[in-house]
Amino acid sequence: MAHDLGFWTLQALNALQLSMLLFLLSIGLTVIFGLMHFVNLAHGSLYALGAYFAASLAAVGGYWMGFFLAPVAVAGVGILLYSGLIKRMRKSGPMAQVLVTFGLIFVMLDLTRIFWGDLALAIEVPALLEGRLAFLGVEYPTYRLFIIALGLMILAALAFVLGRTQIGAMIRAGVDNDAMAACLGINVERLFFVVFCVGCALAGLAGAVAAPLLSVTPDMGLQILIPTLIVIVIGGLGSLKGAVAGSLIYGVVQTFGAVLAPQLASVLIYALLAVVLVIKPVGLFPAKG
Amino acid sequence: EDIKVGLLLPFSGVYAALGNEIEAGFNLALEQFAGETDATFEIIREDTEVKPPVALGKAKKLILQDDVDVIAGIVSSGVLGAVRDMVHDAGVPLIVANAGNDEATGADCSPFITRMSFSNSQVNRPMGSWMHEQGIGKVYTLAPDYAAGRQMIDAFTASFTAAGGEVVGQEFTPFQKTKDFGPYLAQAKASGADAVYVFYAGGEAISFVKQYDSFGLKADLPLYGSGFLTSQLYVNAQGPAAEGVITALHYVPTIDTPANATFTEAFTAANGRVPSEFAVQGYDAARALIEATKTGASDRASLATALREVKFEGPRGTLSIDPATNNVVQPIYVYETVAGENSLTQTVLAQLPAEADPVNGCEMAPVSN
Amino acid sequence: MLETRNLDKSFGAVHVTRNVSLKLERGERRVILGPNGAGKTTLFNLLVGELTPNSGSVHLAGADVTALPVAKRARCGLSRSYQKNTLFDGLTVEENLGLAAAVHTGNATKLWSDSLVKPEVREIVDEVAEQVNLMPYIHAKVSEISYGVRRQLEVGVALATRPLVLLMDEPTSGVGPEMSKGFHDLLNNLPRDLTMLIIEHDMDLAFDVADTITVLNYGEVVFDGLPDAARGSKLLKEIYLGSWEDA
Amino acid sequence: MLELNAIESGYGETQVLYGLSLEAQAGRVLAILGRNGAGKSTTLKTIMGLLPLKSGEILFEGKRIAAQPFDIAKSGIAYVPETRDVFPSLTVRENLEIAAKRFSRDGADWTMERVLDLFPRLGERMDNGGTQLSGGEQQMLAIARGLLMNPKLLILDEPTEGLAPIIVKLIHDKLQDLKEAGLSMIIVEQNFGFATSLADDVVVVGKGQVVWTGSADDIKADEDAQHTWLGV
Amino acid sequence: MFRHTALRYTVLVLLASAALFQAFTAEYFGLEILTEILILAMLVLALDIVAGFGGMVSLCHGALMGVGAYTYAMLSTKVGIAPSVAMLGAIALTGAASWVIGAICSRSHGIYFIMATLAFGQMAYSYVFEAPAFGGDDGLGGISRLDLSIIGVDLNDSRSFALFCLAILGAVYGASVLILRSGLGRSLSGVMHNEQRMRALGLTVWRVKADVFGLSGMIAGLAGALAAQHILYISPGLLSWTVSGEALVVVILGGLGTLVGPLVGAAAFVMLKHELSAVTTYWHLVVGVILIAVVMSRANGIFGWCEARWGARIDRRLADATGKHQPKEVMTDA
Ligand SMILES: Nc1ncnc2c1ncn2[C@@H]1O[C@H](COP(=O)(O)OP(=O)(O)OP(=O)(O)O)[C@@H](O)[C@H]1O
Ligand SMILES: Nc1ncnc2c1ncn2[C@@H]1O[C@H](COP(=O)(O)OP(=O)(O)OP(=O)(O)O)[C@@H](O)[C@H]1O
Ligand SMILES: [Mg+2]
Ligand SMILES: [Mg+2]
Repeated sequence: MAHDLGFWTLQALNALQLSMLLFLLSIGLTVIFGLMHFVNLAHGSLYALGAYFAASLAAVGGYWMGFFLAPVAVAGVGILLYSGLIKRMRKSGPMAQVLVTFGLIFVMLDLTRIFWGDLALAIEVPALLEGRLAFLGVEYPTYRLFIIALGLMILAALAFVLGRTQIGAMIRAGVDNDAMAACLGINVERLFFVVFCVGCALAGLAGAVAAPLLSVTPDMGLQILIPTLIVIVIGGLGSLKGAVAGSLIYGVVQTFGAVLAPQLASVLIYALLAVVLVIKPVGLFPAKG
Repeated sequence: EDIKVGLLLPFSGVYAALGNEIEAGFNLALEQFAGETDATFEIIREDTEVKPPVALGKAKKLILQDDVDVIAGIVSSGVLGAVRDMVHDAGVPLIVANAGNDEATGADCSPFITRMSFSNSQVNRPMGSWMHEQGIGKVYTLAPDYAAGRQMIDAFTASFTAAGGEVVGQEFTPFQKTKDFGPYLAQAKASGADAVYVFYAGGEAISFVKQYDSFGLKADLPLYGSGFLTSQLYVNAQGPAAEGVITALHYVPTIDTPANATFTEAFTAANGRVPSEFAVQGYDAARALIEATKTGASDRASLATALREVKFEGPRGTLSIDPATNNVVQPIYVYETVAGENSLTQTVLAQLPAEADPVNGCEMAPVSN
Repeated sequence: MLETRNLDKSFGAVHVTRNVSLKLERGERRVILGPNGAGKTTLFNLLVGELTPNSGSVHLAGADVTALPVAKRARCGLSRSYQKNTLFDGLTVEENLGLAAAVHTGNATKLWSDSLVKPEVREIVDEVAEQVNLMPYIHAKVSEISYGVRRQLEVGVALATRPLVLLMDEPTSGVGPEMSKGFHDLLNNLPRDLTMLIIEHDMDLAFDVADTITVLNYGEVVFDGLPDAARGSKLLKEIYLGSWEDA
Repeated sequence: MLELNAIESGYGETQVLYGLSLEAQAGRVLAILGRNGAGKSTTLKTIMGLLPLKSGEILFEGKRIAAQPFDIAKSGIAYVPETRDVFPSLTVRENLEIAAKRFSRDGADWTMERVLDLFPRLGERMDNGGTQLSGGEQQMLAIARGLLMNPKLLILDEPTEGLAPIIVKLIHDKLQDLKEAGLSMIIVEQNFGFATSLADDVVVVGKGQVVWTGSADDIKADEDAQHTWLGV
Repeated sequence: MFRHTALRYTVLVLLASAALFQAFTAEYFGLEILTEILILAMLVLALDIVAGFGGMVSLCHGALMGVGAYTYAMLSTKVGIAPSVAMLGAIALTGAASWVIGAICSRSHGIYFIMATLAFGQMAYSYVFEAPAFGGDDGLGGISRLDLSIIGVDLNDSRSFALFCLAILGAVYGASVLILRSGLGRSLSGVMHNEQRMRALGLTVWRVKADVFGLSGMIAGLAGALAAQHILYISPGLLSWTVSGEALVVVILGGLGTLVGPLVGAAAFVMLKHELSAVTTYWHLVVGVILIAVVMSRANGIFGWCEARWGARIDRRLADATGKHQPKEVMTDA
């Protein structure tokens, strides 16, 4: 099939859009890991929760209410999780943490089923973002452009906060060496708590943003978990750069794989993961320290 | 006489919503028609979790421990494939209330398995010739990459090309792993087709229809498909994106017959939502069972025989069982999803005549033992 | 027995060993001295293959082993102890020694027999346990023994591979004076044909066991000679004491 | 200023300090000496709250010291660890700033300018990453970071380790200046001469206990003690 | 390294007697559950060998079991090889595949190892799912059981099949103990405790990891071949990562690195699942809560908890009785 430039532009935008959605998800997970060395498998469930909150809130007060409040609500759940479970698990080994959050997946999956039922829900795209924009010579759905923009904004904001501000420096110091950071008067525990909540809020935001695009189903969290893990493992756990790189790689491989090698589409990304881990057993851009 | 019925449905997992819908229809029919027969029914429900091994275990339990007279249900074709030999060998009649794989009433048919739902090719085949009649010459097809997806599309492709149409592109997307159809939609757009024909169901259907609309494809490239795409169960989640999508299915809630009016009214009253094709499948499965018991059948063998001879007027029109395959014979409705008063509704564009599936290698032995 | 030629290693911009050439005869006992960060441990890592040099080569018993991985070099008879304990913490002293002996006797990958009950393994375990005074703790887990005892085990594990060349990185650091003395006796009782390279901060011990002394400073060999010469060396004093005193 | 009374501490199961007591007086420099593994760094880590205090008490300015490292730091103790612990993903400027901005209280002596005055080399390396520094520069950075916290008490663990003699001399001179300016310090050193020429008071730690106490001049004169406790 | 303690022997004997009792007295459905437990037990033994004794936490053991099941099914139904040979083929092929996976993943640790194994498992899953030759999503039926009529056993009888699986589980357990107690097993525990030192001692670490992973894979393949014969129908779901995840949960619930614990875990998990799923469709919720509770209790699973409570006491009593005392450690401080 011969394709024109517009086709490839469209696919590039698709890849970017998928990458940004994954980035929103993986960044929370990777920041939590980087700071707390805590693998939160329930991150996907928080994403699903965000989508459900957004759907319920949107039904009451429209899309933007869901968009702004769902992350807050998920952060609230994060607070509960942190004070109930995570805080106590901080000092246990990674295996225990993986299992507790694995258990949480089951619990949260069934809780969403109990509260919201098995039927798929959906949110309408807000009027403001309906339709398409002509862009680089193609027409592209405004909402998808919004996701790309939002992803880039969050990326910029995080890069700014983590890279340029005092707080960012403190967080990175905590990532590098939490004991020494504490010796400089930084309350690393509180920072962890805040970061965990922010990570949860980002998961919730990803859910709220994905909801109008996809359908909201109880298992959406479980389904997104593996791609998210692949993203951060390819990129290297705990680094912003890794999350960006991983998301972009995943988005590009998935999108262009679907177009160029459809038979291999579902195997391709796993093959890539395996290859990356064989060549670089700790991912492409692992956090130092 | 007391008849033990095993209801084998997914109540958890991806198809939990379908299981609940079928069960609701099943119970409704028991309520409405139980008076017509002397038999009484004891229902034992088991959750398949949409996992074939689990379902097989549950089927074994129903057959060997609970000693049921008849089993109804089964949503996924994989599960049907798994329990097929078990029910066949045990001689337990099975009323299939959803799973549509062609083999179940083809090469793998059994005198004990009666399908009251549909077969994959049955709902797609008529659409091929119908679409060509509407003047559509070139079609791009999309479906998830699994057996049912391929069967649905193959049936459509066969009749569409037989009628003189051309399939200009065909893609199968990774099943249950594709959340983003953007890449495929760009392909479809670039393919030069007049229309797109798809099969998607459940969550994938919602995502697909919404994304199709958001890319602005609907205007230039009308969307057609197997009716599960805009099933009543999901169509409201799709919202305005579903307007104008034309699909074909064995049931639409807006079929204008008295039988359907009674059914939709009763179902809506009982469940607070308009019934979907899954509800009607459950409803008719129970109805078929009741019809069979009316003949006096009460044990496994007699029920199996009686089930094959059921014929009644239901919400979807006149239903009968094709003795050659044990598949239901039913009319197919082409409908367009349109905006209703406060939710989406359907306009039936055409009722295509009931047609029995080809035998597909089915060698039906008479009910023995 | 062990020879390095112009070993050079840098981490990024940090040049850690510069052109280090050493030559150990069979049975020679050489002590390496040098301030912290002089590159002594790095030299060990280069010798056993845990680091690869930027340039230069390592020769063991005449053969160039620079390209061989750690495990292969170890099987050629090169064994080391670590500056920071590198033991099998959850296992007993006996099992720690047994693992080393099993690898040496080729029992480590046998599927049909337990390595620890093999007579040849038992013999080594018992002998080494005796040598490094570990008999009283033989069934204790590493996590249950004190730091000093662990330091002895650290050397014991290295010995249990029955090496031709033994590299010991600060074997007495963290070992109390009494144990230090015991260690001294141990060294003197080891077979004379065992070639040894020892990093040591304990001067008494260093001068006592050393046949020869090498002083590293900033990755460079700044002294190579006999203990007596070293003892009188102003350079060595300066490296250890710093130079502000002259001011 | 800082008083340790019979403290016991260690790492998990392994106890390292067995009833160690010492006192650092305001305006003076205390040197803690001892062999490798004697427990000197462990003492400092315990002071900083990095290791749990199993028994005994630590008093800072007469009051029980806080439990958490960040509270201890806020109460006016700066710590320069033996491993330097420069943050690798922060630039030199950020490394300094996260210490500076948090402790710019009234009457604070140490500002960025003063610190850069003290170590001009750091000024030339402001935008280098933490790992792109030479060992000496890292040590300077760690000390500068400590100073920027405007501490009442500065704790230095082996400040000369791995440093070129010329830098050792530089640091020696600077610390001498600080001492003369009245800053209280605790210094742990392997380098006997360095420590004794800087310190007023000396304690020697052996096997997790104080085995010798006296003035710097005393120990310089006492070759026996040097030999017994330090192996010099 | 694995050791039998008094508690472990006791639990083993109890488990074996319970299984035998069940096998001889249970009705059809009870036998089904027993067989399910026995097959899951083999899988979790395989997983415990690598995860509990080698630190290689694998998320591809479900897929390995699936490879065994599919190999058996394909060889016996499509190729037409005798079931016994097909079974050997399944074991060999799965072993070879997992040896390769083990070798490739040997450089990764922790979460990276988990993800690397996951990648291989998912590749197999996706491939089988989409390959029409393997029946795709719908799976494969028409599988027959091993023919043991020569020795007068009809495996199509549920009771015989359950007993057959029990015998095989016994053999697998024995083999696992032998593996762990061999030189290779000791080296494995050395690698788990300190990989760097093992390498410095001269051990080719990746080979040991790959060998053990391969052996574990052979057990998983055997479990798969039996699962195919048990259900007589296989579907790609068998290879899905959730099966591996579930196996891991069973190992941890039972007690990682205790070999006996996972057996207890398998029995507890299957029975719990059947009891709960009969009561509520939200049984995952209950399992999740139990999992969280067990992990938060900081015990090493159910069995680990028992060992912590009674293990030492029973051992001491036994030691007193036999007069064999281990020298008590004298704590000296450096
Ligand atoms: N992986 C590494 N990356 C960068 N620099 C390193 C690395 N390993 C060691 N160095 C540096 O190389 C230098 C030499 O280190 P080495 O460990 O060889 O010193 P040493 O002589 O053994 O010192 P000590 O007596 O303290 O053990 C040190 O300055 C150290 O910081
Ligand atoms: N993380 C740790 N875990 C267990 N034991 C440790 C740890 N760190 C140090 N130790 C032990 O604690 C004891 C005291 O260590 P510490 O670091 O306080 O010694 P030090 O006096 O500072 O010695 P050096 O002069 O070598 O720095 C040593 O025996 C050491 O082995
Ligand atoms: Mg060293
Ligand atoms: Mg120290």
